[in-house]
Order: sequence, then C-alpha cells, then structure tokens
Amino acid sequence: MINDVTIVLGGQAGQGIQTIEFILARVLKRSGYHVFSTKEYMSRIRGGQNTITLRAADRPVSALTRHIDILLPLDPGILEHVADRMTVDTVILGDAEALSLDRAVLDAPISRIAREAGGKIYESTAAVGVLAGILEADQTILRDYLRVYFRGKKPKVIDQNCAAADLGYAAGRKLCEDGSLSYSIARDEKTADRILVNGAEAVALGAIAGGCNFISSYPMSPSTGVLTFLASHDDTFDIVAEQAEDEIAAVNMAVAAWYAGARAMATTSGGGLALMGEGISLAGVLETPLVIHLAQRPGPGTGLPTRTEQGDLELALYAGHGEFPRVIYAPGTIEEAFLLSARAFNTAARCQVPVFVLTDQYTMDTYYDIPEFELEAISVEKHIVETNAGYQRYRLTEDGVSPRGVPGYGSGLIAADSDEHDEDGHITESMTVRNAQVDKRLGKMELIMKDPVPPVLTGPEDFRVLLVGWGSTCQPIREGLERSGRTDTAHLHFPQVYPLPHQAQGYLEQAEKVIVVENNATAQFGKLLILHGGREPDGAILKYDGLPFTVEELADAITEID
Amino acid sequence: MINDVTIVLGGQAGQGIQTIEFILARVLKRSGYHVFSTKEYMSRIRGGQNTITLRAADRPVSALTRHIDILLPLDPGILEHVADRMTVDTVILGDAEALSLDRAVLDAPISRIAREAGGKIYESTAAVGVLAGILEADQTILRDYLRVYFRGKKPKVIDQNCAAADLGYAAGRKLCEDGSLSYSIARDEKTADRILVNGAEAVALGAIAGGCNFISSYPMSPSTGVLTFLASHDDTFDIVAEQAEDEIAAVNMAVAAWYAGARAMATTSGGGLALMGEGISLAGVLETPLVIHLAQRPGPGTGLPTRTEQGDLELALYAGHGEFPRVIYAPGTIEEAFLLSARAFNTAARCQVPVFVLTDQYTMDTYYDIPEFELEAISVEKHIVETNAGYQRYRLTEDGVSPRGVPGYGSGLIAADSDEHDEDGHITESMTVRNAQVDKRLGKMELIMKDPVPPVLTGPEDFRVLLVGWGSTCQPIREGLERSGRTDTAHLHFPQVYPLPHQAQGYLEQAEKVIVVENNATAQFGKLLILHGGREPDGAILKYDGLPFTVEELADAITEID
Amino acid sequence: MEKNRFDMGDIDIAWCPGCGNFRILQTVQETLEKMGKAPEEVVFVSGIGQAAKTPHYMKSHFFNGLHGRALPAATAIKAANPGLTVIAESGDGDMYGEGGNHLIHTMRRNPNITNIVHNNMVYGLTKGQASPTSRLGMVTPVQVHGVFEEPFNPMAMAIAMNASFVARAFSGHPEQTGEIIRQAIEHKGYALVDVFQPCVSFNKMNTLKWFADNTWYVDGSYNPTDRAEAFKTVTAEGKFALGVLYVNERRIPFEENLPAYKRSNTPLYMRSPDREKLAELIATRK
Amino acid sequence: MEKNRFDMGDIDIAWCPGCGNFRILQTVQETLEKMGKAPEEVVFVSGIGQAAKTPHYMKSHFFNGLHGRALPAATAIKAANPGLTVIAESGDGDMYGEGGNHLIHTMRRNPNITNIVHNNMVYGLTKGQASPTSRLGMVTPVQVHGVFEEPFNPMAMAIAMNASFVARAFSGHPEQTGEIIRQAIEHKGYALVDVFQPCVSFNKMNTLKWFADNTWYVDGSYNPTDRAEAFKTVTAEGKFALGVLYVNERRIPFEENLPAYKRSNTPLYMRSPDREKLAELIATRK
Ligand SMILES: Cc1ncc(C[n+]2csc(CCOP(=O)(O)OP(=O)(O)O)c2C)c(N)n1
Ligand SMILES: Cc1ncc(C[n+]2csc(CCOP(=O)(O)OP(=O)(O)O)c2C)c(N)n1
Ligand code: SF4
Ligand code: SF4
Ligand SMILES: [Mg+2]
Ligand SMILES: [Mg+2]
Repeated sequence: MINDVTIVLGGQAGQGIQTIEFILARVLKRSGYHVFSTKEYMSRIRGGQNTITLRAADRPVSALTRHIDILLPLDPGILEHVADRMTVDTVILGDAEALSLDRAVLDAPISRIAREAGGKIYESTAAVGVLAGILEADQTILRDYLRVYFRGKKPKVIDQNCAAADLGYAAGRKLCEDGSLSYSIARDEKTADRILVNGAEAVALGAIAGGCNFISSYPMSPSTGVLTFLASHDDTFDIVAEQAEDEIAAVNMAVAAWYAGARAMATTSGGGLALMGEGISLAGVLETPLVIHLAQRPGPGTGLPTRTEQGDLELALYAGHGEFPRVIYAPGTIEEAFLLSARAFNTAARCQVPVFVLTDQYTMDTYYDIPEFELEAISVEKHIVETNAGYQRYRLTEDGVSPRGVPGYGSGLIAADSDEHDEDGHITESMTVRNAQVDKRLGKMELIMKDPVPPVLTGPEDFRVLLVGWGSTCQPIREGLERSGRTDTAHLHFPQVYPLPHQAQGYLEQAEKVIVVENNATAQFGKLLILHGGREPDGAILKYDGLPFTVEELADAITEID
Repeated sequence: MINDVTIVLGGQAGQGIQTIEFILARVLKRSGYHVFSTKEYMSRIRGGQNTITLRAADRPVSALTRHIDILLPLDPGILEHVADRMTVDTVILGDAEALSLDRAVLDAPISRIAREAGGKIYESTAAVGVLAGILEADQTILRDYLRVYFRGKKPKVIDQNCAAADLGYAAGRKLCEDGSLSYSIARDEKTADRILVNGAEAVALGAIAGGCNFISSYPMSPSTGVLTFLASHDDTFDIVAEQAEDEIAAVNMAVAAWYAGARAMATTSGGGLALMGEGISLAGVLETPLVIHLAQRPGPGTGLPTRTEQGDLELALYAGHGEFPRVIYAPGTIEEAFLLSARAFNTAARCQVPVFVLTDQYTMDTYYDIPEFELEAISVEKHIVETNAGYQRYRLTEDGVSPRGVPGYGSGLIAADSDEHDEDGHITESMTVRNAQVDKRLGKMELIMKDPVPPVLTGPEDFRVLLVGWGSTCQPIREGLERSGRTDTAHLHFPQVYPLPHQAQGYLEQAEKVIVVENNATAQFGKLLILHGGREPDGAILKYDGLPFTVEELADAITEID
Repeated sequence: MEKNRFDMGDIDIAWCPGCGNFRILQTVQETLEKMGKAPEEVVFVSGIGQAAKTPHYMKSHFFNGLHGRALPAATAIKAANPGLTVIAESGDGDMYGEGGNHLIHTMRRNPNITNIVHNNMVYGLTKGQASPTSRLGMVTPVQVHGVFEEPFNPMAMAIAMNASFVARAFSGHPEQTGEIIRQAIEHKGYALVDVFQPCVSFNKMNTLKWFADNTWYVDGSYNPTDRAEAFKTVTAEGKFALGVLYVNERRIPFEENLPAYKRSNTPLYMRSPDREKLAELIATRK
Repeated sequence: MEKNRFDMGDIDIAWCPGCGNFRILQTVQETLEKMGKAPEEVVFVSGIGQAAKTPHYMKSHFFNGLHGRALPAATAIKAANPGLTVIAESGDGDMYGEGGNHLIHTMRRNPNITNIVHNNMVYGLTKGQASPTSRLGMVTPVQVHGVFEEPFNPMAMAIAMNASFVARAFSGHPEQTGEIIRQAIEHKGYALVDVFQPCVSFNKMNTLKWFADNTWYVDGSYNPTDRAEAFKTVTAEGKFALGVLYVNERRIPFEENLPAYKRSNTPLYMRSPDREKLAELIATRK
C-alpha cells in the first residue's frame, strides 16, 4: 500500500496543467489528504515542456520528490523531459492513442470523456476527475469545488465540467478496480482546516500582517507574484501598489515611502537587485527602514529566468556602496515565509536598516498544506515618534537608533540626508561628526544581534555530522535526512542568515563535520560561516543546474557522507 | 638642518592654492628636490577650507605627513581647519596684517608684492616666489617655468608674473637670511628626469598603454579625472570618449564595445558602481572582457563626495548577481596605478572577465616624482581570433576560455547572450548545458590564479609582526613602519586583492601577528584574508573619517603593537 | 521685513557668490510664505548637485536622496501622505540626465507634486561637464571638442508626454518666477518648472545677461491649453519662451487614482492592517 | 523561394502561435535580404522580453544583453566599428520602460543605428503587466483597476527630442513595414520604428483587428520634415498614423562626431595605441 503518491503533470505552456493541479490539490486536501505541489517551467508563454509535481500523502509532505508514481503527459515531449525521474514503477497515464508512445500507457480516455461531456475544453476537468478517482478523493467535495471554481461561468458550462469530472472519476476508479493501480492513502480529517498557500502568497500575506501598505516594484520572475498579490488586494488593505518604471525607481520609492511614514517593500530578483544597490545604500545612510524581497533565480545576467537558485546571498549581503548594517532572512518553510516577512517590517522599523527576505523560484511556486497562520502572534511595531520643534533626525543615542519622526506628525522637521550629516541632518565635512555617525550606524549591528531568529535543529541532538542549510533547502534536507536513516546526522536550518545568529555557535562547535547544502555553485553560505561563524565547512552538497534539490538526491548524498 | 619639509597651502575653494602648488611642485622637482603633493577639499566650488600638503625632500617621498613645517593660509579659517596638524614648530607664513591671527605669523608680504608686480592677480605667483625662495629653488628654472606655464598670456602679464615671482623669491630668501627660517635640502640631479603624474593620470596613461580606446562614463568624484584625461587626449590616441547619460549606460556601452572589438573602460565611484552591478554580471555571463576603474570615496549614500575611503572592496568583490569570476587590482603606488591599469586590459582580454582597478580619492589626487614609465614592458594583448563559418562563441575548452571573435573579423557570426546559452550562444534550458557553462565560467578562476600580481614585502624577512595593506595605504605604511623603527615588523602590500595571490600564504603563515591596515571601518580586506587566505587578522588599524592615513599616525599605531 | 518662515537665518551656504541658485532659493521661500504654507506641511525632495543642496537651506522637511532619483522619492512621499506639499527641486543634470527615466514616467503618473529644475546648462558640482541642456559647441573638460549632442528640450518633451503643467522661468526675474512657481504649486498634478539659472563658475556661455537676452515671456494672448501651439512655441528657433507654456487640467493626479485613498486621505503612517479581513483572506485558502 | 540568408532554418521559436513577432521577424529578414545586406555585416542588439528574443531567430551577429539596455549597447557597437549595420530590436517595455533614459539620450546622441520596437502594449514575457504604451483602462494582474497612467507616445516624444528619423508601422502590414524599415536602415542617424504588434496571449484589447481598425497611413502629401505638423499628426485624437512621420536630415551621426574616426574608419579592434605619442605625453610630465 502506497500512502505517498507523486503525480507529475506535464505539458506545454498553455496546455492547462496548472488548472488540473489547482483544482486537484484543493480537492485532495479537502478530501483528507496532505498535499504538496511545485512546478518547473520554461521561460516561454506557449509550447516547451513544463511540469508540476504533486504529492498526496497521509502525513504532511513538504518537499520535492524525484521519482514519479503517476505521470500524466499532455504532450509526448514530456517523457524525454522527465526521463531521469521515471522508474520501472512509473505509471504513464493518458490517452494512449493520442500520445502514441513506445512505452506502455495506462489508458485514461481523457479526450473521449471531454467530448462526451461537451467538448475539448473539458479535458482539464476530465483529467482532474480521473486523478481524483484514482486517489479516491471525495466526489461530493470535487463537485462542490468545481461549482465554486467555475462560478461566474454559464450554468451549462458548470454542469458540463461536473459531468466531465464525474466521467473522469468513474474512469479513474475503474483503473483501480481493474487492479491496474492501487493506492490507499489514509485520510487525516485535520487537513480540511489547513491552508494551501504558496511562497509568493505567504510572503505577501506576511507583509500585510507586518503592516505593509506600500509596494513599488518592477515585474521580474520569479518575484512578481508578491507584487500581483498585493496589487490585487490593494483596496481591501489600503495598499499603495505601484509598478515602477524600473528597479531604481522602485527602491527609491520604497525608501522615501518609509521616510513619509509608509511601510514599504520592493520585490525583485537578482538582476533587479543589482540595480538597487545605490538605493539600498541610501537607506543605509538615511537610516530609513526598508524591506526588500529577493526571489532568486539562476544568474549571471538573464540566466535562467524561470528557474531556481540560491546564488544571490552574497549580493544581498554586500549590495550598496559604503558600510552600514543590514539583516537577511531566508525562510525555509511556508510558515517562515509568512512570519519572517511580517517580522522584516518590524525589524526594519526598529533598527532603521534594510531588511531582506531571501527566497527563490522554488519557494515562490511551492505549496503544501499547513495550519492556518496565527495572526495574534504578529504585531505591527511602528517605532514612530511624534516630534517637537527641536527634533533631530540623527540624534546620537546609546544604541544608535535615533527616534524616527515622520513629516506631518508633530511640529518637528524631518531631515533625511544622503551626504554625511550632523545630528540635524545637514551636510557636514567635520571628521569628528563623520566618525560619530559611522559609529552610530555600525553600532546598530549590536542591537540587531541581540534579537536574532535562531537556527532550527532537526535530528539527533548528539549529532556528529551537521548538515547546514538556509532558505528553501530546509524541507528537502529534512526529508532527505529522514530517508537516509542516519542517526549521527542532524540538520541546522538558518531562517536568519545575517547576522549569523549567536545560537549557531554551539552547534557548529559540536559538529565533527559540517556539510553545507546549497542551491548554488560556490557555497556562499559556507563562506558566511567561515567569516562570521568561525567554522570552515568540511564539505558541500551543491546544485546549480536551475532545479531545486529533490528528497532522493539529498538522501543519497547524505548517505554517502562518511 | 631639515631635509624634508612639509608645506601646507590652505584656502577657500577658488582662492588659487592649486596654482601655487602646481607651479611650485614642478619648479622644486626641476631644481633637484624630490616632491610629494596631495590635497583634501570640500564638496563645494567656492569657499570652505581646502588644503594642499606638499613635501620637498632630499630623497623620494611618497606619503602624507601630518605635521606642518610651513603653513601658508590664504584664509584665516584654515588655522582651525588644520589645528591638529600644527606643532610648536609650525611656521605660519603670510600677510601678517591681512590674516590678523592671534598667533605669530612670519610676515611674507604677498599682497604687497603682488601689488608691486601689477595687481592682486599676481598673489599666487608671489606666493610661489616666496616659497621657492625659502627653499632656495633654482631661480632660472622658476622663471623659465613661469614662461611656459603662462604661455598664451599677454607678454606684459607674463613679465609681471615673473616680477612677482622674483620679488617673492627675494622676500623668501630674506626670511632665511634673517635666520627666521633655515632649510637646506640636498639636491638630487636625477629628479630632473623624473616625472610628476598623479593617480588619475597614471590610471589613464596606463589604460592607454594597455590599449584602451573606449571610455564611457558618467562624472562622479573622485573618478572623473580619468575620464577627462582620456577625453582630452581622444584625438591623439583615437579614443572614443563618451559621457554617458548614467552609469548603467556607461557599463553597458563598455561591455558592448568590448564585444565589438574595442578595449573599453568605465570609471566611477561607489554610488556609480552600485548602479553597474547588473552590467558587471552581464559581462560575467557574456564572457566579454571589461575594465572598471573604481575610485573610492566614503559612503554610504552620497557620503563625503570629495574625501577618501577604502570602503568599496566588498562591493567590487560581490557586485552583480549570480556567480562568475573577476579580478581586482588595487595599486598602492603611482607606478602600480600605471602598470596595473595597463595590465587590467590584458587580463580582461585574456580571461574574458571583469577586471577592477580599485583606487580612491587619495590616490587620484596624489603625486610624487617617479622614474619615467617604461613603455617597453607593456604589450597590448588582444586575444582576438579571426572566425570562420562554424564559429562558436561559447565553445567548451580546457581552460574555460572560448576564443573570442569580433563581428566583421572573419566569416563567423558572433553571438553574445545574457541568458544561459549553449556553445552557439543560443538560449538553452538544458540542465546539462547549464552545468557545463557554469563550470566553464567558474573554471576560469584557475587560469586567473596562475598568474597573479604577487604581494610586495617591505621590511625584515624574519618579521614577527606583519602589517597587511592594499591600495593606497601602501606608501604611508612603508614610511610609517620605517619611522617606527621596528625591526620585528614587515609590511605586505597587495596590489592584487582578488583572487588573493598564492604567494601570500607563506608570509601569512610566518607572521605571529597579522595586523590589517585599512581606510575603512570594517576591515574588509581582513575579511578577505579570513576567507581566502585562511588567516584571521590579529588586529586592525582602521580609519574612516574621510582622510587618508598620515605617516605619523601610522608610525604611532605601529609602535604601539605589542 | 518680517522673517520668512522658510528662512534658515544665518547659515553657511556652499554656493559660489553670484550664483543664480540664491535667487531661486529666495523666490521659492517667498512664494511659499505668500501662499501661507507652513514649513511643517512642505517636503523638499532633491537629488545631488549644487541645486540639489537647496533643501538644506530651507526650513522645512526634506529628503535629500540620490543623484537623479528625486522624482520617484517625491512621488512616494506624496503617495504615503497626500496632505503634504511636495516639491522636487534639483539640477538639470540630476533631473534630465541621470534621472531621465523617472522624468518620463512621473509625467505619465502625474502625482500632485511640483518639480523645480535649476537649469544652468552644466554640471556644477562635478566641475563643469556638459549637462543634457548644454548648448551646442560648449567646450568642457569632457566635451573637449564642444558639445555636439542635441540639447535636451524639457519643455518639448513635457508637452509630448502630455505633462499636466509645463512652465519655464528665469532666476533673474524673481517676481515672474515666483508667480509661475505659485501656479505650479497650486496646480493639481505634476508641474514642471524649468528655471534658467546662471552658473558663474562653469558656464561662461549662458550668463545672466545671455539668459536675459535670449528669453521672452508669453503674454495674455497665449493659450497654454493648446498642445500643438505650445509645442510650436517651445521648439521655435531663437529665443526661449518663459511663462506657463502648457497646461492640461483634465488629468487626474496619481494619488486620486489610488484605492488606498478612495475612502479617506489619512496618511499611511496612521493606518494599521485590517486583521479581520486578513484572517478572512487567509481562510479562503483552506 | 530562395532561402533568405538571414533565415535560421528549422528552429524552435519560443513565441506563441499567432504572435505578431513572427511577421516582424520575417519582414526584417526579407528587408535585409532585399537590401543586399550580408549576415556578417549586421549586428542585432536586444534587451530582454519576447521581442528581445528576435536576434536568436536571425542569422547574424547578435548581442542579447540586459532588459532595457539595448540602446547604449548598440551605440557602443556602432562606435567601435562604424562599418557594421546595427539594429537595436526589442519590446515596448524594454525600450520605453526600463530603458527610457537611454531612449532620450540615444536620440540626442544620434548614432547611425536602427531601433525597431515591437509595440504590443504589454509586457509579454513577464505575463501581461501594463507596459508604458498600454492603453487607459487595460486591466492586468498588477493594474487591477485598469491602467490610469498616460500612455507613452513614442512618436511625440521622439519628435520632441528632434530624433532624426521617426516612423511607425504595423506587423499586420508586412509590405509597408518592410519599406519603412528599409528607409530607417538607410537613414543616416538614429531611426526609431515603432511597430504595432498584437500579443495574442496577454493583450486582448489591442488585437490584430484593433490595430488594423485604429491606424491609417500618411500619404505622399505628408511632409515628414515639418516638425510641428508631425507633432500634430502623432498627438491627434483618434487613429494612429503609420508611416515615416518625422525626418531631420540635418543631424550628424554620433560616430561622425568622434575624433577617433576623423582620419579613418578602421574599426577599433584593428588599432593599437601610438607608443611614440604616449612616450611624448609622458615626457611632458617631467
Ligand atoms: C550615481 C551618481 N552619479 C554621479 C554623481 C556625481 N554627481 C553629483 S552632482 C552631479 C551633476 C550635477 O549637475 P546638476 O544636476 O546639473 O546640478 P548643478 O550642480 O549644476 O546644480 C553629478 C554627476 C553622483 N552623486 N551619483
Ligand atoms: C532588470 C530586469 N528587470 C526586469 C526583468 C523582467 N522582464 C523581462 S522581459 C520584461 C518585460 C518585457 O516586456 P516588453 O519589453 O514589452 O517585451 P514583450 O515580452 O512584450 O515582447 C521584464 C519586465 C528583467 N529581465 N530584468
Ligand atoms: S558651481 Fe555654478 S551652480 Fe554651483 S554654486 Fe557655483 S555658480 Fe552656482
Ligand atoms: S506572450 Fe504575446 S508577445 Fe509573447 S510570444 Fe506570446 S503572443 Fe507574442
Ligand atoms: Mg546643472
Ligand atoms: Mg511588449
């Protein structure tokens, strides 16, 4: 009995695999299954080969698996595309005739069903039906959800969709009853109350929870989802959402919006961030808060626009000229994406520094069911003061943070100056003042270090080998480690990568062997460990072909560590 | 007998201290003295307080001294400005009456002399005369040089300048004969053949020697001197010199110019470089050569536009998204500025990577007499091939370098693609090709490492303490170390900071104590040593107030090391 | 004379004696005073350059940001708090050179801000290189053979962009300049005021006298709402037209298009996210 | 039919079936072939976007650089080797959005290059956000309440900038488009050809039919050298004018202003620095 099924939907861009996945994932979850879904796609609008990997399981699953139990290719080209993920057990499901493969295909007459239901446009729904049937999802839930999903369409269209789903469901059940297939995933009634949110939504929702009311950004894959999400809820949450003319405008708007009292964010990818350096440095000298969401993709240059990588940690770490503090979060789970995005706004406001939320394409496009977010845990910390006449924007204080006023709140005047300035915010060429202001700015690092997001240890406390990861490698490493069966190995995940949280020290010292696991070619976090953790990694598991790690390849690599 | 005199000229912007210095330095050199000169100035066109420090000595001098032997203030405000550089021995020279200071002033009736010679406009020349007289420069050389300097002016004006100089000279001599002053610097006849070139000129001349024939840049202090120098010689050397609309245009022009066969450079400062990151990454993925001259100034933001700092090493090191190799040179002497700028073009062409020449305001504005540059030592290595029909721009080769063709030379077609590409330069989404191209690009690091500019050791070979510096700290550390009188301490200067030359290893291992000396607040090169040299510095001498190190403060700091 | 509320008193100003910037500074201060504005309601936004130092010499809020980036900053400030009077003031190099893309798109966006450009036809602070508005033939340390690139015509460009208020003034005429700036500030939407300003240190070609000799004012008979006429006026050979040259009153300011201000004009700093709605939204993901 | 020398043969093209880009690609290839150009003398320069992929489908040299940065790259390539025919071809978002500042200043600089802009009034590759030329009211995933920013009028802007050749075409009319592009390539100086192009995937508003219905051609009686008339034509309400809309033959191309080419047109890659003169220059520093 298989209680963890990996389904891969493959097709050309525009063939509708996303519709299948969208409906199926929700119906499966509501039916009591835990689901996980992610996608990989080419940088084109039509054609090519794209796939979605969907897992359905009896327990929470949250990482990409390499192997395929069921492959539903809408295009014959998909088989070559996923060749290295297929095993002898992989079932290829589909219209045997239409696909005309030289491999055995388990016939699911999707096009015939669609025709019967009313036409070719019902093929996606028919496919959903077949898969729902195979996995024995709740048919009422399926029907109900289709009515919700297609609300707004003509009644006839809705009915025909339901018919296609029913016919598909029956066909799917038949395949199982035939004995061609057999899955029986135990149900968990708690899934009904769990939510399905992908990384992009989690970042955007976290931002809203953290008080974000301003987003200025320029579209760039894979970061655009955060912009579109906030834009599409601008009237509900009174968010100013503006598509800037370029990334430079985006970051300068965000910095100035904070100056005027907004809580602003810019979302971008590596190439865009490379244009924002001066604006980030501006936030550094102005001591305005700033939140930047950086969804990484493979570079250099345009690279692989729709793929994933963790190649821009060092860019985030050193972007901008001159010296000033910053904070970098790197969520490894959907919950962390939500919480750290909210926290980013508070940290930025409290310390008056740029705060990065570092994600990647894999995070953006991945979801799995998780408990509903707890909003009570999150407060919006404004850290704004009402000013009076003598207000000094850059007053020297113990911890380096000068109380922040905003124009119009109180009788003080708010100066923001990108030159070196005195406490009043006016240009200075005094070397004494310069030294004092540099010390003040850099001194805030201490404040930041006091309140880090600690790293998360999974696995045995008495580990000998320590796998170290950050950001999106979190879940694949966790499951890979579990599968490897190693008892001498633990996993330390860093949701905050900079400054390196002091809690890391003990773990790093305990480890006989530290192995960094990164989705890049040069082990950038490994270098950060050397610099700020005082520990040179003993090895690295790296991947930089544009794809995320799979559970299997990590399990293999972890097993091989000696 | 003092054979090393430090003269400080101080005045408001526009008061003409630069004219005095320009003429005086040349006349002193031609008279057989070794000279050194540097300036510090405010970010304004008129007013404020600026100073020039000029040393005249019997041996080559090449670093800034803190103490002042003779101060010539054209404005009373200068005294406060240089208060911490004055000693009891400092002679204040000038129009006692006009200055009306509450300190003793050695009366040099500059304004009266100027009036006598013909008017107020001769004050600068009168001052030159006085100082030349005090130092007993060759009066014929002075007269001859004035005629050269003022050529093009009306004969009467030239004559009156000469008269002012003569009167000043006599007044200067008189001060010495009075016994008020006494310097007697031994002459070195070899100075006549030595040249006076500041850092900006040295970089520009080196670029020309290295075959630079294209510069696209946007004005930004302190980097503009390189642009204006190349622009003003564009017709002599057939250089395309274009003021771009912004730094992004500048870097994209430079990259594309290399693509088309030019040897191009962009000159900028930190804020400009922060805008060029994407273009640098472009060069990384296109594998075009690229030369960037980065003249550092204090940040973050606008910071102190006309001051000096070494705060952008990490920016140069990590600018641009994604992962690709690069090279960073950091000249510490005028000779190195010339040689490394030339070499940058050859390294870029040979390895097809971005090469940085890292300087700073202090380097740009400093000069001292040096032997004439040896052009024979420099060749222009083009590394261009004639292409044929099957030409592949990104052919996989042993060392990662694909022979570079340019459009129009041969029958091949030259593809340059910022997406991940195959050997033909066309967009790919193949993971295998991606891996091969990443490995190819990063593999070039090995080639680069083979031929580094080795670090330069000064001081005892059996050192216990090692002072480590890079770029413009070179000369002040050398002289500071000498003055400290320490025999257990040597100085290791890095003209190439990245990749860290392998020759450093032995020195770093030998040192009981490594102390980095840097003109920044966070010891950026120290971090580079940890990462790439495997050696954590044991201490740091840092300065970040916008001024360069002086010999004295370094001598003091070096003496205090235990 | 009563002390102007925007006056900083006795401060060190980093401009050269005789620079046109002084006059512009004073004119702006007097205009704001006359309009009854208080320093606490005005935010000056600038980039980097000599002109960009202006906010430091003005008693008001200010945001002295990056070279070329005053307009996105000003737009954001206005969008974060529409109750503020936002004036983006900087130099010709800043606004028309480095910041050119923002100029285009700010005109499209049409925030209710005033954009004053000190147009001295040169890069002052960086010591005399050509700016986009430098005239043909001007020799500089970089343009050693003289400027040959077509001088940027901000008036023509703004009219082509259908900017909602386009005017030109001359620092030598403080009275008229004050009046133009007043109209610009009162205008609802983006207002460009290009102010000719002599740079006595680096521009020996376009002096106070040159500007006086090479300008003329449109008069009462001029119809600034006629776009084609306005374009003709600003592209005509010969002297430069001064005055309010083009106005399009039909365009809606940026902030008024923002859903965040559909219900109220409360500045963003006073707002907090609606927790209930957020919980509802999250619940839809079940 | 003879094989076009610029044709790549049977390759995988990443555009959507029915996309206007195919027609533009073919038109450009045919025009070059007709003009007798050889692939070895032509360099295509593009940014990033769907249109920006064009050079990959063209047998010629190409430089597929960064989003928005085709123009400075094209300018530099032409300046490094004036013998090349340089065509900067990219999308409306690329050229008018991210690249706006380069557009302004390339027009001022006037390099002898051709600038073809695939104007589909949308960001195609990033999935349908508004571009600067998107029409008012267009709803997108970011402009959820419809575009309210004034659509960018590249023709009006180019005429305001006194660009030396300004034209507009429509992908649906390959013959006329080919003729316009031929003139643009033959023109000495910067030539802008904005080509209307339907995006079948993301722009449901401005379809092939919409473009056909909303355009008209200027005819023989039209005088493209009359700047004021041209401006009127391109800013008139109603349908969009197609054809060569403005020409200024008096402007000198950028490369011809460069001292490097005063004596010879030898491309830079064939040159080496004059050692003797360098030695002389250094000697002056004694
Ligand atoms: C990114 C960046 N590039 C360049 C500079 C250098 N810079 C400062 S001001 C300026 C030009 C100023 O010209 P303009 O805006 O006309 O002002 P003006 O000084 O003439 O008033 C330049 C190029 C800078 N500060 N930042
Ligand atoms: C610096 C940067 N920002 C954003 C992007 C993402 N991006 C790629 S193409 C594109 C827009 C393309 O629109 P357009 O130029 O109109 O081309 P089309 O796809 O419509 O042909 C954007 C925003 C990028 N590649 N680089
Ligand atoms: S340099 Fe020119 S613009 Fe700047 S202050 Fe002096 S006169 Fe004015
Ligand atoms: S998305 Fe639009 S522009 Fe891009 S290929 Fe498809 S139809 Fe053409
Ligand atoms: Mg100016
Ligand atoms: Mg487009």
